[in-house]
Order: sequence, then structure tokens, then C-alpha cells
Amino acid sequence: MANIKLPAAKVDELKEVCKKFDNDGGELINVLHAAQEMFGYLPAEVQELVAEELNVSVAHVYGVVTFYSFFSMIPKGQHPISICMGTACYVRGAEKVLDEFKKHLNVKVGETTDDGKFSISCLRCVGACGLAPVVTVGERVYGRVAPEDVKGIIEEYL
Amino acid sequence: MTKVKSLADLRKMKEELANKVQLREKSDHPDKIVQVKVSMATCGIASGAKEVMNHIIEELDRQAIDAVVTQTGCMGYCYAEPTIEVTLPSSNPVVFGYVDFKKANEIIAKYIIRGELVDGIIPVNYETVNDKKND
Amino acid sequence: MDIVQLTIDNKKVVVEKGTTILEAAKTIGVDIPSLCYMKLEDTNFENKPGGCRVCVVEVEGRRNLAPACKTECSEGMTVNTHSVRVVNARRTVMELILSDHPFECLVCAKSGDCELQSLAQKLGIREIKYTGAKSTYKGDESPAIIRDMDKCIMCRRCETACNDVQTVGVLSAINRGFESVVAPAFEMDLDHSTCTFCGQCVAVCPTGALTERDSSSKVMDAIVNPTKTVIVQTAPAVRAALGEEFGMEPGTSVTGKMVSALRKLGFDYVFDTDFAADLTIMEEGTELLDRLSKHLAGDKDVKLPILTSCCPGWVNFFEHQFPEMIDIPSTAKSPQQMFGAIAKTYFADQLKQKREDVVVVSVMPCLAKKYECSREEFAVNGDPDVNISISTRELAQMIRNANLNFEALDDEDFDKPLGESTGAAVIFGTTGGVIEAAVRTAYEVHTKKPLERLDFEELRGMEGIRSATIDFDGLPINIGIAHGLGNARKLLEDIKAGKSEFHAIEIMACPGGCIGGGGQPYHHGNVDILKKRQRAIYEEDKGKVLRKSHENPFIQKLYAEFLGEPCGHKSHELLHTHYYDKKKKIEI
Amino acid sequence: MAKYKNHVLVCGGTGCRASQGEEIVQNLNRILEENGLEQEVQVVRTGCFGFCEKGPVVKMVPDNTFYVQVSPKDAEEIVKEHLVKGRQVERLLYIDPETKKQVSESKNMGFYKKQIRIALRNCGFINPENIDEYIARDGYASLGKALTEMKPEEVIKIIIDSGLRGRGGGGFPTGLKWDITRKVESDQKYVVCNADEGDPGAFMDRSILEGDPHSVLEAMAINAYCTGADKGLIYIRAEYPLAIKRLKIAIEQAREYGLLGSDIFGTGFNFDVELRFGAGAFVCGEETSLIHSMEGLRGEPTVKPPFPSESGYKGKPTNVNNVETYANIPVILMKGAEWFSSIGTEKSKGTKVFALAGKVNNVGLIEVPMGTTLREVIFDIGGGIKDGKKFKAVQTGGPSGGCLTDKHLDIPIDYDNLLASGSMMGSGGMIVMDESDCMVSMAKFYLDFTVEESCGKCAPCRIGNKRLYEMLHKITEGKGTEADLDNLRNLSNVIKDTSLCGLGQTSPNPVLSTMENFWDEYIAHVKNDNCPAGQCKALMQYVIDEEKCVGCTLCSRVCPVDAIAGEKKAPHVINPTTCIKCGACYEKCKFGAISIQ
Repeated sequence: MANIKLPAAKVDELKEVCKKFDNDGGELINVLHAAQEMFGYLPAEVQELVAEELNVSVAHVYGVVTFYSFFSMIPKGQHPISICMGTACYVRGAEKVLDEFKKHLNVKVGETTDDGKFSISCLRCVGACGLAPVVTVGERVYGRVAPEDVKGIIEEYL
Repeated sequence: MTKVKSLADLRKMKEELANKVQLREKSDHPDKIVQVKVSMATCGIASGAKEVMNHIIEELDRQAIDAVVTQTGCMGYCYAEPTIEVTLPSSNPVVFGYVDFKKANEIIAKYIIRGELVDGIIPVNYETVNDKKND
Repeated sequence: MDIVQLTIDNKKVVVEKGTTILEAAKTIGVDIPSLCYMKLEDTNFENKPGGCRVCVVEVEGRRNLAPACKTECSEGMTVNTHSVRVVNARRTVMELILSDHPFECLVCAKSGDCELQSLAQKLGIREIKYTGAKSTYKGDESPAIIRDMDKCIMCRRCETACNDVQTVGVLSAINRGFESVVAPAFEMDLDHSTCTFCGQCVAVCPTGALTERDSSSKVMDAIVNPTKTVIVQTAPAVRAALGEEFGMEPGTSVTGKMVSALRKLGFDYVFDTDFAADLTIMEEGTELLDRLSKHLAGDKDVKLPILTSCCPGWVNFFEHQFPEMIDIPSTAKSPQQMFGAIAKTYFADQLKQKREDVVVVSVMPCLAKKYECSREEFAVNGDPDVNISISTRELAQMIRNANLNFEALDDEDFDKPLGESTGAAVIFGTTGGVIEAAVRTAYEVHTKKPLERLDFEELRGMEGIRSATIDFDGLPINIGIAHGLGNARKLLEDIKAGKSEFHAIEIMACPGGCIGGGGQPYHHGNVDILKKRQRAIYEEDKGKVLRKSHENPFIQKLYAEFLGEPCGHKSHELLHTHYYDKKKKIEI
Repeated sequence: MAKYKNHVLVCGGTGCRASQGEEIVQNLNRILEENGLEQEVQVVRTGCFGFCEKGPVVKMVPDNTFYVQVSPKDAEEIVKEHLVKGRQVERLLYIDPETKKQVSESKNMGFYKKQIRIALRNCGFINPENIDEYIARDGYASLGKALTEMKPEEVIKIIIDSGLRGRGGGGFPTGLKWDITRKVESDQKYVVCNADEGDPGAFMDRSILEGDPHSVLEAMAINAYCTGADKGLIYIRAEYPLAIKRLKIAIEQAREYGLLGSDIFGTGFNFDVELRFGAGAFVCGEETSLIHSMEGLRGEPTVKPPFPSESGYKGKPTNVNNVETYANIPVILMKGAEWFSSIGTEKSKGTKVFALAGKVNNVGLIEVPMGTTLREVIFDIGGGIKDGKKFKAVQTGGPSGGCLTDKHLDIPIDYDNLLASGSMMGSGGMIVMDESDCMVSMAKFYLDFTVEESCGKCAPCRIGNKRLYEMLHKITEGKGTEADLDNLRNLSNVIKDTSLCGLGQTSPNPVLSTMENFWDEYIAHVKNDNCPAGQCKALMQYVIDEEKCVGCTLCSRVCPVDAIAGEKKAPHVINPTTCIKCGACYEKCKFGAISIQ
């Protein structure tokens, strides 16, 4: 299964993180957050490493990774685009904004563009309902996004 | 950092701090201190509050106005973000909405310097439990 | 022990505090239907996630229906298990489960044994009102276990078996919501994972999601092939359970009928794995005494305790999980493989046939044997010592397929010479049996005195870990026994920590030993069936004339004519093996 | 005040009669000029006063006189009477309904006290990253009082007497929960703050954590002292990075000040707090799922009992409370139970924070006493419906709640009334909808959410909600039948009755409550293939009006499925069966000949 090689430096770094959580299986989610921060996503090899370090079974780690929507096994785009689909944003037309993004980047939700620049995902209520509909690109939050603004937002990152 | 050893410590500390805050407001020496609070919750920041705050700080320095600009949590006026609260010495705080760079300059020029009100005031429609000023 | 009084279906019931409604209802003959609940008393297997919601009942004063499997009885509780609200809820939940299940009952391997099927019949579900999309998953055809997860109803029994009982941890629930299912990591095939093929997941699965690979058609091909001489060997635990597949009382020993049926199916020679069990005792017993004498002579690096090695699931387990200990277990092959090696050399010579023309078929209570016989080291230039291994269920299916009236068959005997065996060989089928057989022979070989007491009660029973000290005429031998890989892990950890003072340990992967194997007729959670099968095994041993392996005349003849002496050069070549470090390394 | 002697503030909010506000400003300026007062008096437009049913509103500064329901022609009288002669215009003063007396001072107007901020008392007033400002407003005084002067039982008695109930949505009496956890014997206990806030459209917990993190830390310490725990855990969702940052700073500062850690206030009481991160799972808002998530497992719930109070995190007694519940605790101890129970209704005490969003003008975070009516919240504080559209429904309680219509507008909001009217308090998300929102699509939206967020452990929720979604989808595609409506109702009731945890037990609520209140809309979709709100695309018909169509053939050329026929210069026709309702022709037609019915 190990079709990609993990950079040795990062492996040690991850082992260090596990040691910081004294290799306790109960800290799995904190470790996975750190790992996703480090590698950008959670390929099988990283999951095997985490399972080894926290001595829990790989199946258990995979079960946790596939349960939470935050963890992803495919690399996110360089600029991960998340469209808030909470009720407030939905009522103010988030769906039309999502369709517009899909049309421009011709990628389905959860996929990454071939050049790896953009990925689209749906978020469950970022909590800025005053600015509905809300779109985040990486850390930046865009408020009151209309379908017409979509083109402009994408161009900012081209 | 002072360690709070007992309840008495805490109460003493509270008195000091409370005076310091009043002092800041009631100080009657000539260049009165203006207090500006910028609502820096996630949505505030998302609608540009951070840039507005930095702009206000620079602008106040440039015009050598003695002011204290601090960040604070969400005031609740999501529709009017970014929102800031300006307290001129010995007067009630006034909340302004839709504060972009242009509006910030207007507030500084008209309200802070000349005390004239500016469009876009958000009337505070609540009172808080322990905020003496409102009762 | 305080008790609780409640009413179920307006009948007074008194139970111990902590008893659930489901168990309390059983005491008054009310069998509340359930799909995910399963409890095997002393094998610490208890699965009640409260997920299927089929066992919901009405409890007065409670807003919603209560799951009977999880809700503990409380004083003065009033329960109704068949009010209109309960029956409607139960039917609707069943309809929902069936709406996400393939309609393949006619061709499904589990048909007739499927708990979902029998409950659907019991409730008379004729129409599914809520139809829609069905979840589908990647199939998996490993050498021993077939996974068709479209049929999974998320009861979590296999997950509990693999993690809590066997501690192998191959299975886990994955995904979330409608697509959730139980699967290995990355939905990889079982044979890429650390799965030991012990088959305990198949043994507990209520539906056709987990079944064994069916090799009966390959057996029929061999039988009809005129150029092949087809030999069959049957494991000790098969004869204690085969009868159940034909409605006979569990625990009825059907050896004679089994032999007759095998002959009628067309096997050229009907032999008995027990013969090879006696052979295993000769080899392993000698190895034990050899290590013991070195130990007594002060040899510090002799590996003690010696661990039995006849269970392929257990071998898989320590190759994956404890590779640093692969030189501790006995190097003796399992009876199945010893039989194959002897059949393809000694017996093939007698038949004056090439080994490639002799097909050895084994009937096993186990699924891991299918994997074991396919290991490369158990083949000579491509021709495996044991060609095909089928489970007890597959043999029963072949007998039904041949339309034989099993119950009416007359008893017949195994063929000679590889059909002869002693009582010690028969008890291989249960936990504690292998070590008892070894003790019977090792005692007499070591002390040169006849053994008066043959039944070592202290080695028998169902507890997960057992130990006893046998006095070898002044020399105390500490014996350890573990069944279920979770218990095995505990003993191994003791050995690793140097805390184990056992001399010999018998380990079997399946709770109850081979009588509880993954290929046996489904027990559907009734642990009494295992106990009855165990009794049948010990009964057959008592009935035998010869009850010590070294008294088997054909074994003595085999050594005299062919093998020389136990653990000799020829024995090493044919009857012994070695193990591999299969732990997965992280490539950097 | 330098140049201007006084100011006239005119409400320019986008709510009520915003346009009249403009005229009033113009009239005032015109008349001021005529009287030569334009230098002394400045007219200023302000945001919404939150007084819309009495709008437009004019406020005179500095004397704070409040004139209500001012019309443009009153401008003259205001200038002449009030500004020139200095006499108040009696006729325009606000009459307080209770006292029947004219009230001019804005502060003591009954209406003005619509909102009382207890949980949000410090939000927007203190710098959350500076512990001193929290201490300056009586921060940690309640903890000090509890630790040094009170026994745990006394503190719990106050919480029970105050009548505080869980603000996470369940409404379980907080004092009782604390008492149960205290009574369980154990060597180790935990207190947990549930900051998962999975409800879409709810952001009050975030605002409290970003604006006043210390109030939660102090309350958790008090909780720990009462229940006998020494370890606190905050389970916060990964989608709130700023709240996480501010919490970390607050914890660090509290430790430095000795208010967290060991021997707090020298009383030998030890308590510390750690963060645990969610990872995007709505179900982890449920207590037992939350606990499993903190143990590094899949966030799947377990059957209760045993309740977390008996055996929770790592099998030890665990007391889980919501952020807003905690934020109330220090104030209750400070101002006493009688004061707190004087606010709110008979069985629901204190205030509730609502996140008012959706089609309302003043989207905002508000905190109103229990008993306030929906009308006051939506139309007064919320400033009415956006773009002047007609109010249709308000959804409370998120995916577990229900829709309430105008017949519920005057019901006082509290736990029991909302439950009785088919919805639920929930965490406080309040989404306002207008006539352009189709209620069947709303129900489908919530079911789509639940299907996505169901943990999959129990059959009724895993499969049942998927079937509900599929049926609703069929209806919005115009393929629904009357039988579907019965199936929807039966299946919803069974899912509620048999699901393992709160998510499944409440997920059918949006379906049942929309069917209850908007049955005619369901019938319209099913019987005559029509979506009254015009939101379900599949049910819309694109029709060409013969008179307007000049036969320019533009629409037929752009139609992706060639559903438009017609000769050049002759009126064209759209074939309804082949039309896929993509709207391309509608956009292209320059003559407005194409309409949607």
C-alpha cells in the first residue's frame, strides 16, 4: 500500500507530536489535526504511522479519519475554497454561489482541480451568518458573496 | 504577573483596575483620552475590522490624538459590521456601523475632533447586567 | 445481590439488578427479536451497541421506545413488548433495513441461516414501502473469507469479535451516515491486512455479508477426474458438529455416519486427521522433552515455554503481532499439514502413484486452514501437500447436494492405515485437548512409568485462560492454556516481560477451541452448543480403546518403516516448518 | 460639543418605513435653513433604533427626547416647537403601554429594555485578550466567593433556585445536573464545556468564546468545585480558529494569575482546563458522542442511561454543559437566585441568546428575556423582513427544530411553549423566511443536512432519514404522490420513536412541522405540480407570451435541448416536456417575452 514515501524529517516531527501527547490513543484526533496541518492531508502511510505511534489499529485510525469531515485523504487545493451551506447562507442563495464555483472550476464538491490550485468543499456554518452567504478561501473569509462575484474571487488567486 | 493569592487580592486588584479605567475616561487633563473599541469577532474581522483598526491607530497617531484603541468581542450588530464604539471623554459611548476607511476618517475628523455626530450611528438597543453606565 | 420486580406483558418478573429487559423477558419465554445483540457467556464476547433498534419495546412513562437489549430493568417498570406502537415500529425498522439490503436470498450463501431472513419471515414483511438508494461497497475475495458488504446491516458483531475478543483489530466501522460499514483499513482486501483468518467474524455475522470461500466445487472436479486418487481427512471437531446441519441434537457424535457419507460422495480413501494428531503428539512431545531436559541441564538460552503450533490462525497472529518471538513456538506442523506430507510421500509410494496424481482434501471446522494449505512452504515444486480445505458447513452442503439422508446412514469405519487414531487425538478438537494429549505421551516417555489417570480434569473447561501443574513423577510441569487470541496476547505479554513460569502453553485462536471454529455450523450466540460439542469430543475419547498417541500401532509402523525416530532427520524435513516476520514496516 | 448646539437623529434603518426617514431629513434641513438654524442644529441619519413598530423615530440630542411615528410633515412642528421654542411636541411623544404616561427619556422606556444581556454582558465591552478588563467587571469574584465563603451544596442550591436550564437546547435544569454529578462517588471527575455548536445558523457560543472567554473558565471552575472535579475540558469545533486562539490566551492568563491550576485562592482547590478539538461532526454536539470524540473515537453516541453524570469521559462522572449555560453562572452567584428568577417566564428563567438571521433586515446576535414574543424579536429588534417582503415562517432549533408561522408570533418564547407549538428551543438559531422560500425545500434542506451528519450507528436514522430525504426530493421534482405524504408522516413518527440519540429523535421535526403548518404547499407540489413559492425549479414552467415574442429565434438557438419551436418573425413556443428549466432562454430574451409560472 505504501506507494508514496514520507519525507523523513516530517516523520520524525510527527513522532515528536505523538510523544508530546505521550502516545495516548485517546489523543488520536489532536494528533490527526497536527498531521493534516503538517502533510496537508492524511494519506494511508501517515495513518499507518499514527496507528503505530499511538498503538491503536490502523482500521481504527481509518475509521476515525473517514468519520470526521475535517480530515481528508486527498490533497486539498493550494487555495481550499469552502462554501458555507448553513441555513442562513442557504436561505440567502449559497446554492447558486456553489453552482457558480462548480461551473468555473468544473470540479465537483470534495474534488481538487487538476492543477491542484483549487478544491471545493461545503462547510457546515462558519458562524458569520451576518455576512451570508459566506465563502472562505484558506483563512480569508468573503462575506455577502453573489454569484457574479465568484469570477473575481477566483481571479485573485490565479 | 501578579498571582492572586486570595479573594482579598482579587478585590484589591479589581478596585485598582476599575479606577484605572475611570481615570482613562474622566481624566480632565487637556488632551483628553479618547477610547475606541473595535468589534473583532470572526465576522467583524471577515468584513475588514482588522484593517480598519490599524488604519484608525495610524490616523490617530498621525493627528497626534491621545487615544486608546482596543479590540473587543462581538457587539451583536452583524448587519452593520465592521462596528466600532467611540467614547469621548465624559460622554456616553456611541456605536458606529459600516465603518470602512472613508467612514473612519469622517468619524475622526467630525466626531472625535469636533464632536459632531456622523451618519450611521447604531443606537444601542440593549443594556447589560453589570454595566453601570447604562442604568 | 439486590433484586428488581417488574411487569412484562402484564406478567410479574423478578430479576437480579442490572439485568436487561431482553434477558428478563427470556425468563418468561418472551423472545424479543433482535439483530445486533449477541452474548457468548464465558468467551467475553458481548455485543449490544443498541444500533439495530429492532428490539425496541414500550416502557410506561417513557417518551420514546426503549431498546430491550440495553435498558436495565428498574423497580416497578411496566413493559409491553407487543403493543401496536411497538409492532409498527419494529416492522418499519425492519422495512428500512431491508430497503438497504440486496434481494439475493435465493443465491445467497447464508440463506436458511440468515437472522435477517428469518426475522423478515417471522414479521411477514411482504412489501417495502420506503424504497430508495442502496449502499454498495468494494467486494473482497480473500483465500478464506468472502466479504460482500452490501449485505452488512452495521450490527458491529464482527467488529467486537475482531477487536475485543481476538484483539487483532483488522475491522472497524468506517465512513459516516448512510455509507457507514465495517471494513479493514482503506477497505483493503483481508489478505493484505493482519487478518489471521480465524473466521470468528464469519461465525457471528447475522447475514451473508461475511461467508467462507466455497471450494466444494473444486473437490467435486477432483473426484470426477479419473486420473486422480482423492483422499479426504476429517478434523476431530467436525464429527462433533456435523449432525447439527441435519437437525440432530447438538453434541451428537456422528463419526460413523460422516465416514459413510464421505464414501458415498466418491472419495477414494476416507482417512482421519486424528492419525496425524497422534503423529503431532509424537513430534511435539519429543520437542517438549528435548527442550525440558536442556533446561534442566542448565541451558540458559533454550526457549521455554514451548507453544503449540497446530492452529494456523494463532500462527498468523504471532507472525504479525509478535514477530520477535517466532522462534519460541514448536516447529511441528499442524495435523492437517503433517497428514498431507505423509499422504503425498509414504502413502503415495504404497499406491505407486506420483504425488501430483494424489489429491488431499481436508474437512476442517476452521477457515484459516484454507489459508494454511495455500502457504508456499507447504508445497513441493508447486504441488501443495493439502490441495483443498473445506469447512464443516461446506461438507454438509455437499451431502445435501448429493441428496443423502444423513441421519439414516449406517456407521462405517475409516480406511487403514491413515484412518486409525487414539482418544488423545480426538480431544485435539477442544481447548485443553492438545496439551492433555501431549501430557499423556510425554509423561510415559519421560518417567518410563504407565499413566494411571488419563483424564486431566484440571486442563478442561471454557475459561479464557487456564493453568495447571502436572507432576511428572517429581518434576512439576506448569501448563498454560488460552483460547481466543485476546487471551493468547495476555500470555505472550507475560512471556515477553519474563513473568511467565509455564513450561508449555496450548493456544487456540477460536473461543472454545476448534469446536467453535469459523467453519462450524452457526451457533447464533447459543454458547451451550459449544459446551455440548466439547462434551461429545471427551465422550468419544472415553469410548476409545487406545487413548495415548504413542500406542497407535500405525504410528509405530510409520516410524519403523518410514520416518525413523521422532524429530529425526526425515521428520524435520517432512513434519516441521519455520515462521516468518510479517510485521509491516513503515518505508521512509 | 463644539460647533453644533444640538442634533436631531433620524432613524434611517432599512426596516419599517425607511423611505419616509429620508423625507423627514430633507424637510428638517429645509425648515432649519428657513429659520437660519442650519449652523446650530445638525440632522443625522442613524441605523435602526430597533423600534420599528413605532417608526420612523426621531431622537433629539442632547436632551434625549424620543418622538415616535413621525411623519415628514411633522418636521416643521419639531423645528418650530422643540428647537426654536424649546417645548416638546406632546402629540409625538411615546406613550408607555403600562404606565400610560408619556415618556420622553429613551432610557427608561419599557420597550428600550427589550434586551438584557447576561451571557453577553461583556461581549463588545472588554478586550477578550486582557484578563484585567474581565476582572475590572467583577471577573472571578463569584469563583472567589464560592471557594472561600460557600460550600458546594450552597452554590448548587442557588443554581437550582435560580431556575437556570440548559441553553444547549435540551433545557435540563442545570442545578439538578450538577447535584447528580456531585452525588456520584469517584476518585476522578470531569467538567466539560460543549462548544461544538453544530447547529447551522447558530453562532452565539462563538461570540461568547471570542468576546468573553473568562466567564466560561470561571463558571467551569465553579462547576468543578460543586461537583468535585479537578479537570475541565472544552470541546470546541475546529471551524472556530479565532475562538480557539482567544481561549488559549485566556487559559494562559488565568493560570498566570493563579485563577487556574493548583491551590486557587489559597483554598487548596485545584482545577485546570484543556482544549479538545472537534473535527466536523454535528452529532458530536450530543453528550455521549462528544465524550467519545474526546476519547479519540468515532463520534458515535451510546444509549443513555448510563448518563455522563454517572459514567462519561474515560468512564468517570462527567458534567457537560453548554457555553451559554456557563456564561450565566457567575452572574447568578453575583446577583443571586431571586434576581435571576425574576426574569423570564414561570418555568423558563433568565434570558436566551438568539442568532437572528435569514431574510431579516438586522441580522444580529440578541439576548432577550424568556417570554419575549417572536414578533418583538423579528419585527422590532430584527427590523422586519428584508426588501419589504411578507413574513412566512421562522425556523428555530436548527435541524432538530421546526417552523413557526405568523399564528405563533405572539407566543412568549420559552422551552415549553416552543415544544408545544411543534418546534424546539435548540441552541438559539432563528432563521427568518419570506414568501419566496418554499417550505418543502426547507424541510429537504434540513434532511439533506441530517443525512450528511447522521453517525450511521442506528438503522432508523441511518436509513430512515435517507428515505425521508428521497421522498422530499421526489416531491420537489414534481414526482411525489399522495401516498408519499402518508409515508412521510408515518416514517417520521417511527424515526422519532426509535432512534438511539437526540439527532435521530428530532431530525423528522422539520418535516412534521412544515407538514403541520404548510399542508397546502405539500398538496400544491403533489397534486397540481406547482410550487407556490416559485423555488422548486422542476415545477416551474417557462412560457413564451405570443404578443411580446417577435420571432427573433435567439431563444431557440441558445436552448440546449431544442425545446423551442417557431418560424422566423413568428411567435415561438416552448415544449414543456423537453424543457429542462435551465433558464438560458429566459436570460437571452431581450423582449421579456418569456415568463416563469
